[in-house]
Amino acid sequence: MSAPLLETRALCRNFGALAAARDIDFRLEAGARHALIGPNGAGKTTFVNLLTGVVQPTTGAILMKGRDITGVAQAERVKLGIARTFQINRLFRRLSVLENVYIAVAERVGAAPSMFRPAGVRRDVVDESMQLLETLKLSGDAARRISELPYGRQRLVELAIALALRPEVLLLDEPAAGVPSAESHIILDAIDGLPRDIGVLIIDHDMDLVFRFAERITVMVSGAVFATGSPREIAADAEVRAVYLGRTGHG
Amino acid sequence: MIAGVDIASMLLGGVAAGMVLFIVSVGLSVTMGLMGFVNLAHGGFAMLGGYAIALAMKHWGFGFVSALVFGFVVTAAASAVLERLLYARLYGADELDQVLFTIGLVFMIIASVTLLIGPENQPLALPSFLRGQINLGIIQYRAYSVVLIAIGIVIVGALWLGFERTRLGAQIRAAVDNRRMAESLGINIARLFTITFAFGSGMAALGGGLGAEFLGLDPQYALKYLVYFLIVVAVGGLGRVTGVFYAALLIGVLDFALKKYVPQGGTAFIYALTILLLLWRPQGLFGAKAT
Amino acid sequence: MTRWMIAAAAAALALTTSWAQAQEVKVGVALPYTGIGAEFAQLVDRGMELYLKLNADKVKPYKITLIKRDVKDPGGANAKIAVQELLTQDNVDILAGWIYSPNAIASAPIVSAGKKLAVIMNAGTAHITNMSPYYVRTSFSMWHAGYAMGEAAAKLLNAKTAVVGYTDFPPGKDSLAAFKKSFEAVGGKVIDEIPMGGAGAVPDFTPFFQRAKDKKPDVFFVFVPAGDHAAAVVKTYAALGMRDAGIKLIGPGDITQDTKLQAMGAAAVGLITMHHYHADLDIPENKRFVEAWKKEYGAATTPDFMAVGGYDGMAAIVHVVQTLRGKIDADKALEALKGWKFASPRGPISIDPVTRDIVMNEYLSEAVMKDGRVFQKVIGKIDGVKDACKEQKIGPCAGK
Amino acid sequence: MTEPLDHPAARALAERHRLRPWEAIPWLLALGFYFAFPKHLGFGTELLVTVLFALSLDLVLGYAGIVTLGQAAFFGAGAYTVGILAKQGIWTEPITGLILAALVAAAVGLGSGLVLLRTQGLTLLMLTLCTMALLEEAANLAHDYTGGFDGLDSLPIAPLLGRFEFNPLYPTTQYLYVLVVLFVCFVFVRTLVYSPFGQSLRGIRENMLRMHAVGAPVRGRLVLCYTLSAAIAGIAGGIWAQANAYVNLGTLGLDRAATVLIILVLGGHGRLYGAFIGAVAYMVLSHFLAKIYPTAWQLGLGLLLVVIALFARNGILGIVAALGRRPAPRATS
Repeated sequence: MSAPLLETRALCRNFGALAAARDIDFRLEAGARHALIGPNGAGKTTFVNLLTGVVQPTTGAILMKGRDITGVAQAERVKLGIARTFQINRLFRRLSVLENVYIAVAERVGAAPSMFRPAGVRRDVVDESMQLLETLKLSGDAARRISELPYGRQRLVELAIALALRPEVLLLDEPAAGVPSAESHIILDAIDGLPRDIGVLIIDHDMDLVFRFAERITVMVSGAVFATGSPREIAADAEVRAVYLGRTGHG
Repeated sequence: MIAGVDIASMLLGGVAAGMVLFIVSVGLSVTMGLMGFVNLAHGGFAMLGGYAIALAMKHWGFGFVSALVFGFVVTAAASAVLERLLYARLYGADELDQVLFTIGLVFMIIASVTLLIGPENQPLALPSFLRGQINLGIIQYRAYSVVLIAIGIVIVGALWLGFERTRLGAQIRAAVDNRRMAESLGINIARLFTITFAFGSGMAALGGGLGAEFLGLDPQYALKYLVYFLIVVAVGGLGRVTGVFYAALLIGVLDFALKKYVPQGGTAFIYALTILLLLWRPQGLFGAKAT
Repeated sequence: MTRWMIAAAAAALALTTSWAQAQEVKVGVALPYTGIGAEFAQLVDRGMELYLKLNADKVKPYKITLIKRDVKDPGGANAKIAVQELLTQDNVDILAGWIYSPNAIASAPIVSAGKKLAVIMNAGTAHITNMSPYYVRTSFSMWHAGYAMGEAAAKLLNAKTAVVGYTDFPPGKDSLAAFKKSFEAVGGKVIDEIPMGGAGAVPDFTPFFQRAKDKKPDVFFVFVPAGDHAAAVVKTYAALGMRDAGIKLIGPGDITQDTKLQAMGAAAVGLITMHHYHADLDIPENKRFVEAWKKEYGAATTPDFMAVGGYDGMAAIVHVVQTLRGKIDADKALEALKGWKFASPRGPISIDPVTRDIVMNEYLSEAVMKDGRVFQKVIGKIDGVKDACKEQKIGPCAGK
Repeated sequence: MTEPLDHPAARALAERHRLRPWEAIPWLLALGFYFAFPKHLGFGTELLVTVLFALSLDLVLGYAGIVTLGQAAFFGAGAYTVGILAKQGIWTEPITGLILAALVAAAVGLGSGLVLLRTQGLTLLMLTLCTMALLEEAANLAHDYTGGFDGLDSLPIAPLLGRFEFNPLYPTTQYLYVLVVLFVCFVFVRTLVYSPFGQSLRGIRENMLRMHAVGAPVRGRLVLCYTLSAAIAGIAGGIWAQANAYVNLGTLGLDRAATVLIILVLGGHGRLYGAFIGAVAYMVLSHFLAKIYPTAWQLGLGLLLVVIALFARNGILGIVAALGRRPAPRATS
């Protein structure tokens, strides 16, 4: 069997006395639709930060397709194909929607260091950005500043920026949080429409979304992996129900 | 041949200078930490307060202590009015707009004082019991420095108690650490800001008056020591009372020692020191770690 | 339409009246009216104005107009622009002012290019007058007091050792060099030299003075800019108990500037200074000068050496205007000033025809308490002192 | 489905770098000034140098969001490069002198940028300020080369192109020379900010965390931008030294760094022309108010700054932009 797309081995991270990640062994296969759930403070976002290189692990290793990337810098990991969205929108607020996506596309295709030609001359970058907005039904807002958009629309731009990087691994930190239910289907549709070979890890509290989306679920509690299995196995796991599902209920 | 007496005199002088830095800077640190407001007019309040104290003693027959109280109250009240009328409009604005506003305010303060009172230094005559020397057993030393150290210790103690043991202090600490959380706990942020701002300006006024013996008092005061105050705040960490205290003492003593033993370096040392400290601990020696 | 007519009428009127009326001489004044030098600018400015007011008769039949321009700071750049504009826009006939040496240094090429007489009324770095042939100085050079003091310290005060503390900028270094040169020439020894911060802001002098105290010299010679620096020096000297330790504080008169002296109070008593002027000088011209000053600007105010620099400078300008009959040519003006003599409040002064710098008396004074105020008692006097730096061609004073 | 480039947003992005007719106005005004006010060219030259200096700051502060109080370090580095080379008789040719000034300033920018640009906010502000202050102190101590507090005066600057002398009293050559250099630098900066690189700088300004997450080498970009800005500031300093035939410690001082910051914020940062508007507004006011009310001009200036900060937001050009844009719903943060 070939190496998984992304893998962690005995990953630990301490913040002072607090262990935010404890001995995490985790595998994300190519083409996976994987969900990560757990109560608030379970360490889910820290885990994403470890995977993307925002935070360095105290001990343990991260491997991508069998290659150790534990010490690889954040920007390099993006180039290797790891992209993420943020739990709270992190957008270029005073720039237009199109510019937001343009920046990401330009980084991916290597246009960003170009200093002496106008940005608009890179038609390929502009075209691709517009097409991406089109698929997310954002093209109507392309000229508007982020700060003028309602929060739900901003969430879509979060996703658009991550997709613009054409990742192999996509880490979605509560992608639908704050999105009105009338619009959340756009996000789900977009995720459904991703190329099959991308490995997707989604973190969410919305159990409807998780169970609709995920083919595999990992439950984290207090910085450690509590259980991993198919949605059916997780739903049937009495202990999981006790520590998590039973307590928070659906939604 | 550095004798114990030398070290004692160096420490006394440095700590006294540090106390002045602390008393002026603490308000700046708390307003910047609490409100995220870059208040470059802070030195202006120190200067205004110093003037109020000096004029009260010279023309209106106040004693030293009552003049200090007067300066504190007047400056705190004036700054509270400014805070409500003007500063409050810029909370949450671009920090560069805040810089522009407070620099403009400093210019106006300097120009007004120059026009109304004159460009010259305001002498602030200490009462006779604070002049001259005092015998500390091992060493004869400048009486005022010793008194200043005592005052500084009392102030830092009172501030510490105020911050740690009162409801208001707890609210301020909560708001420095997490403003949104504090708001959701029902703390009246606007009122807290006004009180803190006024109090910080009042402290600056005290510092202006108490420090006049060392730093003088003239319209340019508002700008010429600002860099020192900012250094103390940056090194101490935003919104940290104890941080500012230790930073002020550290800067005060090191500055004193370096000037005494290596005067040829001019002021370079203090800048070099600040650079090293901030590269080592970017959030300040006592600031919260960046997450 | 009407505006045009008024303008034309005014122009015509100006033409005819200038014909009939007095010849106007425009004097461009470059002083730091704002910023840290504002206080000094006011003193020089008042000195000039007072001379014009008291000597209105001597100006006639000519008319002297002062065009004042703020040079803002000691940085040089603003002074340069101010002088350039005074020359090219206002077409002044004579330039005057300069509190700070760097401003005079920065202005020198403009003054040379503009070919106008330029009267320096304060800036004291010795070699400035070498920098433009049109500079004439009515104030002082740091070497006047510093050099005289070195000799006096050894001979009159019987000092064997000295520590020098100075503000770390050109006049301070000049002062150090001058004092050291003459003090060591007559057998004294400078055992420590302490640069005490820049001129821009008054430092806390305690660490520097602590260092000086530890060295236990006979005298502690201090040069700092007059004003707030000086006030802080005297305060620190008293507070550190250096007098009780037997160390005499001496220096040029900057440390006992008249405007600050009374505020220093008892702390100033015992200071020994060498200078060309203080308000307590017992000279008839000075009595009249001080009296007129207090009448004009208030009893609580006092003139000082800066005010006298402005006053004497204006006297020199009036002399030039009279000698040249209101038609100012720079070279003729220089000729008129070379060797010019004047009975100044500071005693007899003249302009050295070779160096264009001032020649004057230096007074050794001690601050004492008299009638409840600090009084500067003259305890020694040296007549006709020249700038020793240029006399002995030391360093940059040697010229090119 | 429409072709992407037909979308107005795409067209706006594709065409935003095109020159607009009004962009000729500042240059026409600057030329007009030359003919209309031949007696004010000293002031005019200082004004143009200030615009150039403010432009260099706009690149780091307005576009990359680096709030610095140490920009005069590079101005001074350029000025002293020209000054020392000329005074020692090593190099007096003005145009190549400017290139050397730019290189030295860029080296200072690169060195300090590599060390300092890992920090942000107040810490970065204080670090840039202290670095500048250290340089100033170093220049003061290296008296033999820099002239210390006196500075270096009467610099022998060779005639421009071998023909045009720099006359200290009637600085016509200086004015036109500075104008041309400003134009060249402006074209450079303008090209830069409309390029993909400039776009990524805006991204860093708006959200550094996100730029990391899209794989941008943020530090490298910042250091590069800082270095380029330092080079332009160095040119400003170098040309200032040439135009005045003079350098002193003031070129490295906090006054200069703070003034240029005020000027840029007053005019409007991140807008290219803010440097022009701010410099003109500030310098004309301080120059002429100072003439009329030598002791009170500071009051008027302070009042202007306060009013602009309170009511304009993002400077004078902020007002213009706000008037130009249709009223948008106020964003809640």
